[in-house]
Amino acid sequence: MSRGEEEQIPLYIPDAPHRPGDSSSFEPWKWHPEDLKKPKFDCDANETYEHAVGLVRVLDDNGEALGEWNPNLTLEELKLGLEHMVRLRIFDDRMMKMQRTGKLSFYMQSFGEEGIAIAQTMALNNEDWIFPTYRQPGAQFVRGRDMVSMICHCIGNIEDNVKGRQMPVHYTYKKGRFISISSPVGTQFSQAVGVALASKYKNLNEVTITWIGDGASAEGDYHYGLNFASVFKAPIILNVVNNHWAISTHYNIASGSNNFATRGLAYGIPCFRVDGNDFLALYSVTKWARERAKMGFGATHIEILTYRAGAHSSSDDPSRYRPSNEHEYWPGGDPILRLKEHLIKNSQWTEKEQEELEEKIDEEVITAYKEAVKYGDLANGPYPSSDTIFTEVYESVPWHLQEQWDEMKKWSVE
Amino acid sequence: MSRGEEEQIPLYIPDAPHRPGDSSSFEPWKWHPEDLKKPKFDCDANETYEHAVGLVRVLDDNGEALGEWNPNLTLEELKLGLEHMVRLRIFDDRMMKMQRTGKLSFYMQSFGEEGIAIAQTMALNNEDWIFPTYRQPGAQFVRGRDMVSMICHCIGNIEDNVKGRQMPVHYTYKKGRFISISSPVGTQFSQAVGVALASKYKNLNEVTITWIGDGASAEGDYHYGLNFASVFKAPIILNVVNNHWAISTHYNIASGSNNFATRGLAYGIPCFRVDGNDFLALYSVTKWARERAKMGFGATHIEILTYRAGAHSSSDDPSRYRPSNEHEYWPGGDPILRLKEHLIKNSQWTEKEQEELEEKIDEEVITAYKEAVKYGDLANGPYPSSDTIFTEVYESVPWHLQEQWDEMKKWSVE
Amino acid sequence: MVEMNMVQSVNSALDNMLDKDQDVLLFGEDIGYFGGVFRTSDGLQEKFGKHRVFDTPLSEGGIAATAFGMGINGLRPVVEIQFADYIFPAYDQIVNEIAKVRHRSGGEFWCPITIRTPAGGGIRGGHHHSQSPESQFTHTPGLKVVYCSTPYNSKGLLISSIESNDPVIFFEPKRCYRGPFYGDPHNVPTWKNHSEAEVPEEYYKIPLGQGRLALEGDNCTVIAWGTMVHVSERAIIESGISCDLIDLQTLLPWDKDIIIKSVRKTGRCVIVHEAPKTSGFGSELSASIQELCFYNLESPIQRVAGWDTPFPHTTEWDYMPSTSRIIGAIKKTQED
Amino acid sequence: MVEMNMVQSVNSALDNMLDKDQDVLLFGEDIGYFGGVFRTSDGLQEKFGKHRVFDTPLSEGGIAATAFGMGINGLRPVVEIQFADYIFPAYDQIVNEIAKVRHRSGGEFWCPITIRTPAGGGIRGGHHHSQSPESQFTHTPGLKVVYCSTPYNSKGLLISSIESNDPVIFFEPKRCYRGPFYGDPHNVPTWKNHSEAEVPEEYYKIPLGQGRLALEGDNCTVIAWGTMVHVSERAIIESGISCDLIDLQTLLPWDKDIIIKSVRKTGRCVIVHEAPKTSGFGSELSASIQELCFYNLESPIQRVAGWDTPFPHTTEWDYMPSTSRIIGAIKKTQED
Ligand SMILES: Cc1ncc(C[n+]2csc(CCOP(=O)(O)OP(=O)(O)O)c2C)c(N)n1
Ligand SMILES: Cc1ncc(C[n+]2csc(CCOP(=O)(O)OP(=O)(O)O)c2C)c(N)n1
Ligand SMILES: [Mg+2]
Ligand SMILES: [Mg+2]
Repeated sequence: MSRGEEEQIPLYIPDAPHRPGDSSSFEPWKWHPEDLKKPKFDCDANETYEHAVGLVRVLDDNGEALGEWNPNLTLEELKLGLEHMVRLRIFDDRMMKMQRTGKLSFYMQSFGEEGIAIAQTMALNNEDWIFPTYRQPGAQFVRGRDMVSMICHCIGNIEDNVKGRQMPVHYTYKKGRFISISSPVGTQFSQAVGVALASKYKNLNEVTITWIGDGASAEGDYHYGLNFASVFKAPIILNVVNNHWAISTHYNIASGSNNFATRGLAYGIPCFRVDGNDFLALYSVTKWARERAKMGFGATHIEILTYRAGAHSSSDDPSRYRPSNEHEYWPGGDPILRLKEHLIKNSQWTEKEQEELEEKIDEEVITAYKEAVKYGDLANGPYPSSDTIFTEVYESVPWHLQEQWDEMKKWSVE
Repeated sequence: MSRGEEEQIPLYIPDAPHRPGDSSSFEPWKWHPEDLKKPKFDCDANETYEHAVGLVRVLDDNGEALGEWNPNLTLEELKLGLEHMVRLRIFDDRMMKMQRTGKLSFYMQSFGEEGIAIAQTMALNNEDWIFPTYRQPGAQFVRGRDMVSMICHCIGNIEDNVKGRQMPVHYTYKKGRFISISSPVGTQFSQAVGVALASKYKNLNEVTITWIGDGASAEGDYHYGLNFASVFKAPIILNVVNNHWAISTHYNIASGSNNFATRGLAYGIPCFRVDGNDFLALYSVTKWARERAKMGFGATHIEILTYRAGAHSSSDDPSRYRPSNEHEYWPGGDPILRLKEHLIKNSQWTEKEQEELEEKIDEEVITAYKEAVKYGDLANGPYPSSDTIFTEVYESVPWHLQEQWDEMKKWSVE
Repeated sequence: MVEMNMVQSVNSALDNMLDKDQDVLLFGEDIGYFGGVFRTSDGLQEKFGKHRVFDTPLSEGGIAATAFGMGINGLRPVVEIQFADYIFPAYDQIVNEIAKVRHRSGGEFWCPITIRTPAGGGIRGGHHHSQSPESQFTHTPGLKVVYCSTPYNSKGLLISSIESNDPVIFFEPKRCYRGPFYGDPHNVPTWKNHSEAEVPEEYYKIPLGQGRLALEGDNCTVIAWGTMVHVSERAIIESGISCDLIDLQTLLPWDKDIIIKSVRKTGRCVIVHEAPKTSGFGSELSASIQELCFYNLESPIQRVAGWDTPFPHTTEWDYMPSTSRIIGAIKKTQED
Repeated sequence: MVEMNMVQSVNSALDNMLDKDQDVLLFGEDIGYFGGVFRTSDGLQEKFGKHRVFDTPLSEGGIAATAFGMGINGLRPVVEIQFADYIFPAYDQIVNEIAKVRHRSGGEFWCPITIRTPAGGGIRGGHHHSQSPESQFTHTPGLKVVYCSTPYNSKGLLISSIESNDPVIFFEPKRCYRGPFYGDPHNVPTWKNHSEAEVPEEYYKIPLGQGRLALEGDNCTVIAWGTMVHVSERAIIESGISCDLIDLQTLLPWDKDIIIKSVRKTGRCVIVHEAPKTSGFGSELSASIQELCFYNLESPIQRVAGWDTPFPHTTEWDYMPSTSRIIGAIKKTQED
């Protein structure tokens, strides 16, 4: 009996199609950019069945942008998208390196998934709310967050705006309407519906976007989110990022069907599956969903099909549970290369410009990094004062915390 | 703006179509017994789409049994089904009356839904596991539970097999593989998957059946149940009883779509909607699902479409939130009348026999009741000894409970 | 001032706050059209509109999560969990999320939400309509925990809770909705003519974090909350022993001053609660009091609590702390 | 006897039990092919097969519910919650269902399941990879709560837990998986040459409900569990004060005899735990000890605990009880 086959007796336990030592392969994609049309904004959920079992694409295998979903972005927008993706990848690389030297306790990359938060955030307005997981930090670049401040958070120094309280990558950036990331996976998905409903209650023309992983979609919060969004017609974009893995667990343990997009249909929510490494398709579907939400028709559910190219986190070694080069076989390729090649193909960009861009960003990241470590890092301090343990637990400090705070000062380690 | 219409600004809050003072009506059914065929037992979920958006019926509007789903039961089986339904209705009536006199603290009827647990349990084998909610007590009749013992539980006397620990209607009957009912709604739905997987792990040819209400389907347990059942191909029958109401809340607050059956499709589970007041259709769909499960193909998801004809419970007064005669308009009619009329139509039964049956059961219930109250009732005692507070909390009594037990004896009220 | 029972006073607090603050909205299971299974939101949907007061799906986790999102986006939601026993599907959202968001976000986001829930036994509710899970929340920094006991304090405390910028878990002793309960199930009065049932129709507040001296005396300090305030009151009177009775009102943060002052005076202490004894909130109070008043204590602090078993149905009067058990404990503190 | 760290000893317990009892099966997030994020089930799927050791959907509530169903249907599931912080989505299933099913069903159904979970701080885990939520389970009748501290006791206690016919919440101090932790983050030894790292490869049991006297002394009783056992040990040695150190091992039901005997002897007591002080399990112990040993106590019982705040990331060494805080508390008990 080979892996992935059924083991009927005594229990059926699915396994990943490929494990270390196996050679990797994926079914070739049968979907093409021109297959799917744009539904009406007030469509019924069922009218999107084809979009949910198919795949919304714009960039074809040759880097051509085709079909109705082509958002026809300006060159400026395209270059900005490319730049942010490159920025995120180089930023991640640097942070992973620094993690190994102990300047950060921990890190999580977006490797292979850079397009997602960047394209989707670019498709939104600035007043729209972003409720991310740890794999959408890229949205902050779009919203103009200063990289130094992002690094200061990750290395837990005195300029960390969350004051060393959360692990790295658990960003908060209210100014950019980027809501605080939390470790318990899935919780944001249902909370985001509340954010969206509050905007609606206040009669503000804001939309909320949130994401959940293929793994985390098994949590109750996924069901709560879809259900409350559908009952109250929340102006929200509900994304499942299917990157094939939840740490070591393949998505065929996350769901008994190999499609996450259709989950929304039975809630009465239009559903799309989108090529998660296709910047233009991501942008376009998100724009559609935002229009729908703003027009008052409620939520959209999107499965973003991609592959987690990197380790789950800096604590993880994926070669223990999957073929280490598997991401190279992913039919969706690499989001940065695909957008780059599209631009080059259209003579809007050159390899040389790409190199220059990468060098520029490299510089930018190194400069930011150097600036950030001036305020300390995890290996060497200085850290946020231990006083930050006691502040902002409540709006003001109650007596028992005040007593403990005083007590702590007596014993503070140094 | 009339009720049920959209109230766009500032929040969209659906309401029940009819409230007290409104006149009731339902869309006439467009579904007929011969519409739907039986799928193959190993069908894909998608092959049941029509069964999920349609309605499996056997008894047509004239009481004729038609179509592929006709289970062709023997006259004996049909009469037994009718008898159990009548038994349950008369039993419920008596208990409700006794509740008003204080002999029970509380009661919940199955009024209008008698067919569900009775038909479905009759379609199973005796070794199959039943994991009910408070609206499937009727399964116990099928499994041969002594009515006296059921009443003893409800009136909390010294013969209550759960020893006065739970509220009435929270039956346990392990001998009949009827698993203990618990108040937190939904919890049984996910637990039942574990029961089913244990049977499979032990290589026993047992199937598990469970139910959840339209209201409770919004709990996380509903999602867990569907998901674990689908991933591990559990031999289970997962029913949603859509009786239109969760206490005062109409199902259009429970879900943004008006169909619960299709929920299972995206999990890869075949789905059916069935006329919940049609004994034969219930039997037949359940039989199909049991065959599928026993053949190793996994779960089936069934929406049972019905109407809660009675109050939510003895504490409830539905005339405060819905037209009090609404159930009379339900296109599905009454499950007892429909089976009775079918039999009469086929000259297998007479009004007279029905009357005799009802008298017989009336007698039976009164006799059982009289027998049960000999062991006490809630108004007058005797009750299970207060010692039962301390037993069976653990397998054996730990020291702190022993100390408290001794302490209690000092203060016991009498 | 009008006479109100506790259903009416809670309703009045909600009414005042819906009226006063557009950012306040109410939701939960059956609380909209129907007005709640205990009728605490009766009439409010009609008065303020469906968008202010509405039913939700039957999903406590979803209710809490929605409140979280609304709270961090500027609203002040007040949600109902139909019975305190059903708060646990929302436990993760409450203890991991709602409680911590202000801190975790460096103060950028916070959750000014109130979670109301009827708690406690005495209504033949069995395992799952009787629990009093306050101590399962007092261990979580970032939450405030309130437990009212009378029409007067329920309204004043609820308004303070709604106005608090911290999340509050607000327990209402369902046994006392329609009358105080003095431990005798055969003789249950209404709130009629009770001094604590005189309630202003207008907005007023009772500050969080403050206990209330319900009786004054010299020889023992009895601390209770919820229904047990009334049972303790009766027990004290019957005992003939002169006691302070502290109605704690807020459990987190609790009123240290009122307790210390009293225990220093009396030197003896009894804590009464319905929830199981082990790890009940009585254990925290007892541990703290012995830390703070060790040299004042003349006898061991006594805890009178629910047994460490599930809450029973028919035998609930053997489970809930009775006047005789409380009297026994008070007397015990007087020994030696 | 071989030398094992705590990952290996837990693995060995699971291995023995999978071997001994066909009804035992293991599941949880990432525990199958991969062997768990802390590697505690490493190699077990390969050895026993996918149907004995397998991955589940990422759903703690679903895991607990599935275990419930398997448990009442005759199996003996052992499930892992990846971090104790993530046990809360399963809280309803645990406290309302698993804990109560034996009682509610009149003894007809019961749940012999073990829920293992790595708990506690010291690994830079921040709010949600550091919590130690034991007291959120000790309030629930029907559960047993175990907290191991060494390779030797983790194996013996885990085997007893799996064989228990009651549901057990089994906390493993993740900080000590690979070595004891003495409070100094700059100097973290492995289990090498530690006497408690001598572990039989074969099946053995340590009874639930019994504490372990880790150090013997005269002047103070220090009670701890998990990582704090080791920090307390170091603190006691550094303090120069002769103390009993009780490693509680089981928190529910806890070992009354060992504690009473010790406190009667020493007259002084310090309780140490990582979880926040308020309503931590230390409060239950303190309250009970003062009830049981009031006339033996020479000074107030001290609690050294985590602060009543979320668990921090960069400043965790200011949060977790340190040797100096413990020494301070021990000294305080010696005053007067
Ligand atoms: C409630 C909860 N359970 C478990 C974990 C531990 N954990 C962190 S990430 C992760 C896997 C998440 O996988 P997925 O949702 O697919 O997101 P991805 O990492 O692939 O982006 C797990 C199990 C957690 N953080 N929260
Ligand atoms: C977790 C939980 N929340 C709330 C309740 C209170 N409650 C009991 S029954 C009920 C309505 C259930 O409606 P539905 O699921 O449709 O079942 P039905 O009563 O219609 O059979 C509610 C809200 C409960 N028992 N458990
Ligand atoms: Mg993933
Ligand atoms: Mg219903």
